[in-house]
Amino acid sequence: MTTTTQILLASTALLLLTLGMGLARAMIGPSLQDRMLSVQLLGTGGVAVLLLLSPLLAIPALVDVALVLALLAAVAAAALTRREVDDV
Amino acid sequence: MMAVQLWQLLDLLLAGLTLGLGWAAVSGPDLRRSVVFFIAFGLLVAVVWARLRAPDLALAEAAIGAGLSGALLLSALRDEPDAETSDDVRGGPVAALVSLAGLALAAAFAWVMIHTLGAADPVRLADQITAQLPNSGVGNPVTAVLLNFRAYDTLLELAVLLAAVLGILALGPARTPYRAAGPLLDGLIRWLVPLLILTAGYLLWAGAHAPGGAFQAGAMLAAAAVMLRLGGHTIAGLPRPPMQRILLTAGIAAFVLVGVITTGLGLAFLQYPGGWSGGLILLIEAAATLAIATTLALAYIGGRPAGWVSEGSADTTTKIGGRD
Amino acid sequence: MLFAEITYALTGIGLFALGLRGALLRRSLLGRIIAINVCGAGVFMLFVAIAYRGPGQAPDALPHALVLTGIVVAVSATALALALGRRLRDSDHE
Amino acid sequence: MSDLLGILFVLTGIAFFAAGSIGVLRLPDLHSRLHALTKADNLGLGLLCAGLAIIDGGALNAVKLFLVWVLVLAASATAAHLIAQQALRQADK
Amino acid sequence: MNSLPVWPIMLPLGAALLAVIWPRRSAWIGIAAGLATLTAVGLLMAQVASRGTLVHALGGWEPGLGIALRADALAVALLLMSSLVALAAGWYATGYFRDADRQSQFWPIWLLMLAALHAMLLSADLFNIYVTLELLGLSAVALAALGGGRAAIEAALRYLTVGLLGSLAFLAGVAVIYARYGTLDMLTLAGLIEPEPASWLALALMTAGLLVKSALFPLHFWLPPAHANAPAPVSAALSALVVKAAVYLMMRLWLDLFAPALDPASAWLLGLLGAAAVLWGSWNALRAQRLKLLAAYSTVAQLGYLFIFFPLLAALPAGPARDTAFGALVLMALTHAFAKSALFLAAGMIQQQAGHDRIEELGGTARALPVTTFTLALAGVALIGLPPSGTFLAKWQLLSSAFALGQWLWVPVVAAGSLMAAGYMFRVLGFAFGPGDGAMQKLVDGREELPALLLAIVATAVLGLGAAALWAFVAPGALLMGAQR
Repeated sequence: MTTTTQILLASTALLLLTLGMGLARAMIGPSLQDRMLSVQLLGTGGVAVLLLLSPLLAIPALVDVALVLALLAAVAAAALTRREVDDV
Repeated sequence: MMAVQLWQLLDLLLAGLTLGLGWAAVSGPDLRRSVVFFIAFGLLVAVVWARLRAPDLALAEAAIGAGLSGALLLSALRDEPDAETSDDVRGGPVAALVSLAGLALAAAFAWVMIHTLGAADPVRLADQITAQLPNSGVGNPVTAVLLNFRAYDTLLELAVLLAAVLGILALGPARTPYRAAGPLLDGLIRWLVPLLILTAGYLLWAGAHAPGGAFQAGAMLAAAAVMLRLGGHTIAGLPRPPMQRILLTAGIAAFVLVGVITTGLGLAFLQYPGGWSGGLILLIEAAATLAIATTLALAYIGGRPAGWVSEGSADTTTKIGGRD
Repeated sequence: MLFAEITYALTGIGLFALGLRGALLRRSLLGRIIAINVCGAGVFMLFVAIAYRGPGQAPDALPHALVLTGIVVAVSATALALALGRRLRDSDHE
Repeated sequence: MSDLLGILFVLTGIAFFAAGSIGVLRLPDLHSRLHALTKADNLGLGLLCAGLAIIDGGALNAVKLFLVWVLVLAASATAAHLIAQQALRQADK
Repeated sequence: MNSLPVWPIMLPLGAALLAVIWPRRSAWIGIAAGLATLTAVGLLMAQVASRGTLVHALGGWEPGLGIALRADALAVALLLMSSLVALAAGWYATGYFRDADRQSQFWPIWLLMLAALHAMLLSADLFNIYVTLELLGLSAVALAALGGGRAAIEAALRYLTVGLLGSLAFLAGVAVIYARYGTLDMLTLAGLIEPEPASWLALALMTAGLLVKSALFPLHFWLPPAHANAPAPVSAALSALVVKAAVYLMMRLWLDLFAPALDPASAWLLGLLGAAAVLWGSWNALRAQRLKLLAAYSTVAQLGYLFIFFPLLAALPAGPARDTAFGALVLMALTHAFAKSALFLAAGMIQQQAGHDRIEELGGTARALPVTTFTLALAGVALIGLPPSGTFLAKWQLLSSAFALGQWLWVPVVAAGSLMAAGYMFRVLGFAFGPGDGAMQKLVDGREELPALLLAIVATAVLGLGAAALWAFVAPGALLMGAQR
């Protein structure tokens, strides 16, 4: 276990802590957009955690998982905000 | 030593965060909060799968959670005018009783699992799978289980998908489509959709030897369909209904055909003849990918697309079987 | 007994119980569906925790395959439930 | 030596994430929160990707990491735009 | 390798695909598939009768790594029941759904349900059983919702959410089993399961899930609305077959797989719940205002009888007495399946002709629909348990086992349940034979009444008179996998 690994490990823990803090906004709201904002943050953060875990666990495929998450990062926001044809 | 403790800290953080998000998603009463927390919960669960060395599951969870199921739930939320209702959660003595029972169940369950995992031999079927992997035709053990050792489970799982979508189609016409996208979103969709299709192809091909496979690929294609529909494409890029019907059945059809042929050869049902395993698995997976994508896309559309029923009959939800 | 295995197994059990409680106590369909999904995620986590065999060890692939099947089933059921809910709402407005 | 540089990038990235989280939590209105979020997490992820690429040293991995960053950048910009637009729409009503 | 066990599953499954692709021909495809499935079941039955239990290792892999299908006498007897009832109800459905689009929606889901039932009956793998439970549950919900009305959708939705929780509880039990014993194959497990907390927890979780699905009191609340508001052929299959599948799994778990780990007294819990179900279901059937609701509550009661057998079977030592009681349980389940499907089909016929199924306004039915009224009477004979129906013999056996074991409690329950059944069936027939306002149209095509009549005749006469043959077929298999220890 090298120092680099240990630092990366600690960084991952720190990142999780940070993301947990950001999620408080999802709890407070008040608007749906505010809540969605913190999900967006968690999405980016999740990508970061996966990228960090990939070398830590020696599973290269986790970068692919991050790639998939990145590709889909806009879907939820689009689903939330798009208007249907007959919306006023 | 230090690293072990860091891992434990990480596990505790991740587990605690997952539990917290799960709790926030199930405890009401605000439905909008529940949906948002559930989407966040899905993201975190994908991280947990990664942490537990299950990249196949992390891929599936990321593809389905961030793509289809988030979009599905947000569409459903749109239909809830009273999403902030305050009486969504039962209270009083019933609630207390249920909570207490839940706590007791969790405690008993936890006690048994701690003892079981402490005492049981952790090898289980893992060694058998490793030993037979070279005979399975693929290098990824999860794909080997899904498409060879327990291919029959996967066959029935595709039938579950089909049953659900047939039920949805029988309920009524599709949801109202979305307005055409503005320039920014339209631009994103224009290059995102081809990229999603490309990724699906990559995951399908990679599944034989690395994490990936039919379901992950199908979910990516379905996500492309979701994006198209959100951008104003009414039938989400699907072909015409007669082709939709064929695509819906493609996965099961491939399985059943291969199975019938192997029994005809005197082998067991779905016992791939020697040397053919890899090719047959890829064939079945390709058909399953298309079937899964079509099924999920139709499920997202939420009902019969135009032209699904025969010409000449009005597409309304007819009442039959006498009056209520 | 591995720390990660037991931690996530207990998390799974916790989610299972939380989801069960939510499914029994919530009145709205959407709330119940979310609770059922959380409950399912708990059971899946239990399976994946059982499959974990330690750092550097290849995990047991069987539970992973089972969970993948379970995820597909859960998505199918969720989509069907939401479609039924929408139909119910439509029939209220008719 | 390259590890050290990589770690420096990663840690700076994490710091940006932390700033983003704090911004999302503490800033007074949706638009400023959106602003904080997009700036912070895009920069944070970019630095983190760069750091990991340096530590790993592989070219293919570096390309993948760069791709992830670009994708998140595009998605995040679109998402922020959509959310802001909807908020404006609802404010008009 | 003998591939016969595969066909009762793959024929309806393959036909479901054809029915999706050719919606215009779906009814033909469905009936042809029903006949083919029945033929396959007949061949399988002949094989099992001559050679004993058949095992098919799917994919050619050793069970454990792979999944095995296992056809023993019990499974095959229930397969025969399900393929016969499904064929009759399907035949009836061709006339019931007048709208071509409804036909094309009904058939593929119906065939998937049939495939799920048969897959569950034949499966020897715990996780595979979970998948079949979900397939059965989802297809049953989709069918129940075909009624289209508000009540039907609402009932289907409750059926779905409750069923999903049940499946998840079952799956949690499967996880415990895998964690402790490292395999999912039931044949392997039969030699492994020990009396210890892990087994008990797993059984408790799986039982909770299955009790929800088999609608045992007090977890029956979802059944009456779902079964009463579905289209008649669907109600028939739900009441006759789908709940029965969960009872079948309970038999496998309690009387077979987990039997070595259990104190016989623990089965009393199931018996007591069964007794409560008999009383509560019968009482509500007596008070029901609608014929289909009456039939649904009667299902709650009749399922109760099946669970009363559990403490008796658990207490009986292996031997002829236990085999006889086991045969009686199977006979009871089979008779109920035929009688109840006949009752639902007849009720559907009345509902379509009269436009309603309110019991007190059934006057004139006997004149307008004589064959259907006769069907009601025959189904009543079987539900009450009058001779020569199979129920009569089964209840007789139940009572004699209860006397022999000194479990007196069940005697008054069975007596009260039978009396109340007589009450609700005679109430229906009384109104049906009464004078009517003549609003009911006389049926033009008498063939539509035939499937229900045939089912009722099987319930009342064939199973009663042929009981000895059934007993001889099923009884030697009464001790199932556990016998291999």
